[in-house]
Amino acid sequence: MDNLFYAMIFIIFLTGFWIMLRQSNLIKKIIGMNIMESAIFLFLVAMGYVKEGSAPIATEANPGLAYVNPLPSALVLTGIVVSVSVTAFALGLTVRLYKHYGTMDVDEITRMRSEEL
Amino acid sequence: MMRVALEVVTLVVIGVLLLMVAQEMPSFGDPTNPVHNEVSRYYIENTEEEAGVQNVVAAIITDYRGFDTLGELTVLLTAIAGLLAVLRS
Amino acid sequence: MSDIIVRVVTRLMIPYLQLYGLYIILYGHNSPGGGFAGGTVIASSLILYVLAFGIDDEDLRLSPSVARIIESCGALAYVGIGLGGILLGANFLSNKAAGFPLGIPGRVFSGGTIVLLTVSIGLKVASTMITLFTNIAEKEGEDES
Amino acid sequence: MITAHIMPLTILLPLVGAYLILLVGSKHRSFARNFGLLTTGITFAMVCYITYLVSNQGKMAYYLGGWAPPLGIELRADPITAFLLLTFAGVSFFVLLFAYDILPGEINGKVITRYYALYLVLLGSLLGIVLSNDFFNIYVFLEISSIAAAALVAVNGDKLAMEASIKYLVMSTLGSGTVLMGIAGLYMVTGYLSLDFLAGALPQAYASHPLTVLMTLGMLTVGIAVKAALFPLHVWLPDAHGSAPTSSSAILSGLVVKVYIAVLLKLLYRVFPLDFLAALPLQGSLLVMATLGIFIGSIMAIRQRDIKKMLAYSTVAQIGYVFLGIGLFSEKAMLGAVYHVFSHAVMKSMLFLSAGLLIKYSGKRTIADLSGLGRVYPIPMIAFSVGALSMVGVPPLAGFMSKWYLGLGALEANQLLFLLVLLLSSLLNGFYYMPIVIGGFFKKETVEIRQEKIPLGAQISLLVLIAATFFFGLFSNIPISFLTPTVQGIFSAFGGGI
Amino acid sequence: MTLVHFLLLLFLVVCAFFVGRTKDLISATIVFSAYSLTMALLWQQLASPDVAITEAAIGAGVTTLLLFAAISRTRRME
Repeated sequence: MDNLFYAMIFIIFLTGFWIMLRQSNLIKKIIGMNIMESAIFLFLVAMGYVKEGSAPIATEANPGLAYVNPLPSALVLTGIVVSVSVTAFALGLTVRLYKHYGTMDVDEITRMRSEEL
Repeated sequence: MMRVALEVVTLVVIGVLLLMVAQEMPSFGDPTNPVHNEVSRYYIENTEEEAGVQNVVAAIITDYRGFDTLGELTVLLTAIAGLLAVLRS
Repeated sequence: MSDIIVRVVTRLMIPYLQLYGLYIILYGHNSPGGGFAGGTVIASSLILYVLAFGIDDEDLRLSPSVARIIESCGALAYVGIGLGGILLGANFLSNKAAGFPLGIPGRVFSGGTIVLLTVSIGLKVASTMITLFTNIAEKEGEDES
Repeated sequence: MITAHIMPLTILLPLVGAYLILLVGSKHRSFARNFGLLTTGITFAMVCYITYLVSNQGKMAYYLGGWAPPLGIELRADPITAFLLLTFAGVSFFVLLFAYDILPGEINGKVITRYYALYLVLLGSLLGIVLSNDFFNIYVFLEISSIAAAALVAVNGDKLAMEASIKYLVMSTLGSGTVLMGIAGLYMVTGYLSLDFLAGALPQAYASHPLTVLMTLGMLTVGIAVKAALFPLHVWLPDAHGSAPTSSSAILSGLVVKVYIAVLLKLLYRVFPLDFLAALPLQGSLLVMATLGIFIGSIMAIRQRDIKKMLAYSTVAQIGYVFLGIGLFSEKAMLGAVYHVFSHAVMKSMLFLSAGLLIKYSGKRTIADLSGLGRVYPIPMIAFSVGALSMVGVPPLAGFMSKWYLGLGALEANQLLFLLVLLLSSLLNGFYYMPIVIGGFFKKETVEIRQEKIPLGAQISLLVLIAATFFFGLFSNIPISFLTPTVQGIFSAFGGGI
Repeated sequence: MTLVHFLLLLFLVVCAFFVGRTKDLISATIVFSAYSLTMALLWQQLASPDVAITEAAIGAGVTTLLLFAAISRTRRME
């Protein structure tokens, strides 16, 4: 029953995946990407959790209690910055595409392109 | 319509598979999980002595795994260079 | 964007936000925080300033050339500190093994290279976030940097 | 001092070069051009030195920050790694040499310095992926490479290129998200991120959590297949590689797709034991997808009228060969796959570069309009022809040797069907490459051709690539004998293969 | 897994679904911001304050700002 936590993370992950794959609006795709990635980060942090554990900082120690695993937190910090970089770059591209095509809808852009050719 | 149905079916199948996997994963919050092995214990026990700081996570990102952080700074720089290249072209 | 309340509140808040950002960076190795979070807080205080006092005003913005220098120098400083490890006879990015003084855990200047690396990360992240925001938000990007 | 720290310095050099180019700013274009070329040149020299060291010592390891593997990040070089490094650094150096005078005519002058910075970052990340022995570090470099590659496609400012770029970015982020989920799953059941420790802990993890391990294997394979454009997941590739600037197309098609294959090689042969993989349907599905990719890629390439699109579809087919070699799980096929990574990198970058020159001088992108260009511009047309013949698999060229080893591997694995696949696909390759070669030399011009002098750097780089295609076809025993012991080691560790 | 965890996760799932359903990009962004803040809370609950602070600053702060900036330069409705 405790693993319901992971199950719900997978649901969030799949939702993000679905938004990213199926929504044709680019901004939506980008939000979906962020949702998907933060679900993965939550998965990483959740696997490092120890019941009633304390944060891996010496000053926050609770005598008698275990620390949670610090490594996933460190990985997630890296991952968050990576995902914000990808987001920024993708948004820049979206803004430029909007300027050229007047729409942010990928399907519409593809249609306009095939008409041009 | 067919396409939507196909997508929903695919998503549900993948979802059910993932839920089955979730059932089998090491249980949540259990201190005997394979993740809590000698590596994480080593970090927790030796950080103050080997890195001289109290926050273990900070020691990991800047000392034990500092190379990842260099990669991360490079990602930020790449994002800026790419964004400016795209916006200014 | 000419709301007086917004401007006054912004002017009141910004010093505290920046102080908080600095605190997060400098105490990141002893309490929760670090270069990324602190840099972002500082960046968001400056973004707030730009938002409240006019996004199209060139004088208010962090100048692109300054931002560019901070960004590159942040990354170069990181590499430079790492190369310091090699020069001192240990491996790249070494800390204790290269003989950097660790100090007493809990102080601001403890942890050898860790505090220096955190500061360089914080500077770089702050200027990067500002540049990303202004470039996406501004109307036309024509200035050559 | 250099010898001991050569591996991190090789990754750092292009990255630091990129930081410096960005620091100097976009007003100093000639600085960026010269400095970028110099940096890649030195990187190439350092990689040659790494290869020399590896050929003497066999293996090299470096602990970043002095922390040994389960704690810190390890860099590792063995003969296969060194061979891939040599391919990546060498090809990217010659592509940049080619671009020295060509690029300013192709993209907006304002973005040239950023183009060079992105190119160097991409090179650094490729070297990082190949050298790193830590799974999360590989992920970070994967992300750097996907942002830099997408930016290199879009840098043109052309709206087709931008559309291709965002598609590419979305697909490759989906791919790397899936890869990260796989890495997280592996970390969950083993508690390690270092490849060697993962491999050691995996059998026990499989015993206690079989489904989780299978899920991670599936996610990693699918994620890498998206990024490497394995057949049903290749949809982003033709647009991205077809609409990028010449030098970007060359490096993207020649190198970036291959680096993900390097990750797959690490995963399949270093982490997951072979006897474990053989029990799964992975081999069958890899082979089916590879075969389908070879045929459908070739058929799509035949139907294209735009030459760069045609070359891009040809990449889809050639990626199929590499996956075929990986999927056969035999010693010779593995050699063939690694050798094909190299020979395809050289051939495809040569094809894209010469096609770029021909497009520049004829002003047309369609295949029919390239007729007769060979008489006016012999060097690019000869380079194109050598690349095309090598793709088809004509004997003394490098492309023949990789197909030869793939064929031997198919024999070794008793999969005679795949010999037929190789022969048939060579025929298909001939169908779309030969008309261009013949037309280029023997047909009359259909368009007015500009008479211009080909820049010296472009000539040198094309000649070097032609020479490499001949050299590594005639003297393939040198790299093969360099690689064989490692490959044998991989297979003998698991009871001599399948 | 406690009740707090469950409720926060449920909220995350609802937010993610809502982002997929809505046509208005501004509200999608606001919901995403709420999603990020909830995520930060959940990370605090999982005893990773470093990640929580960073997510609150980067995920809920800067990413939302970037999204708003991009929407202000394009258009609001899908």
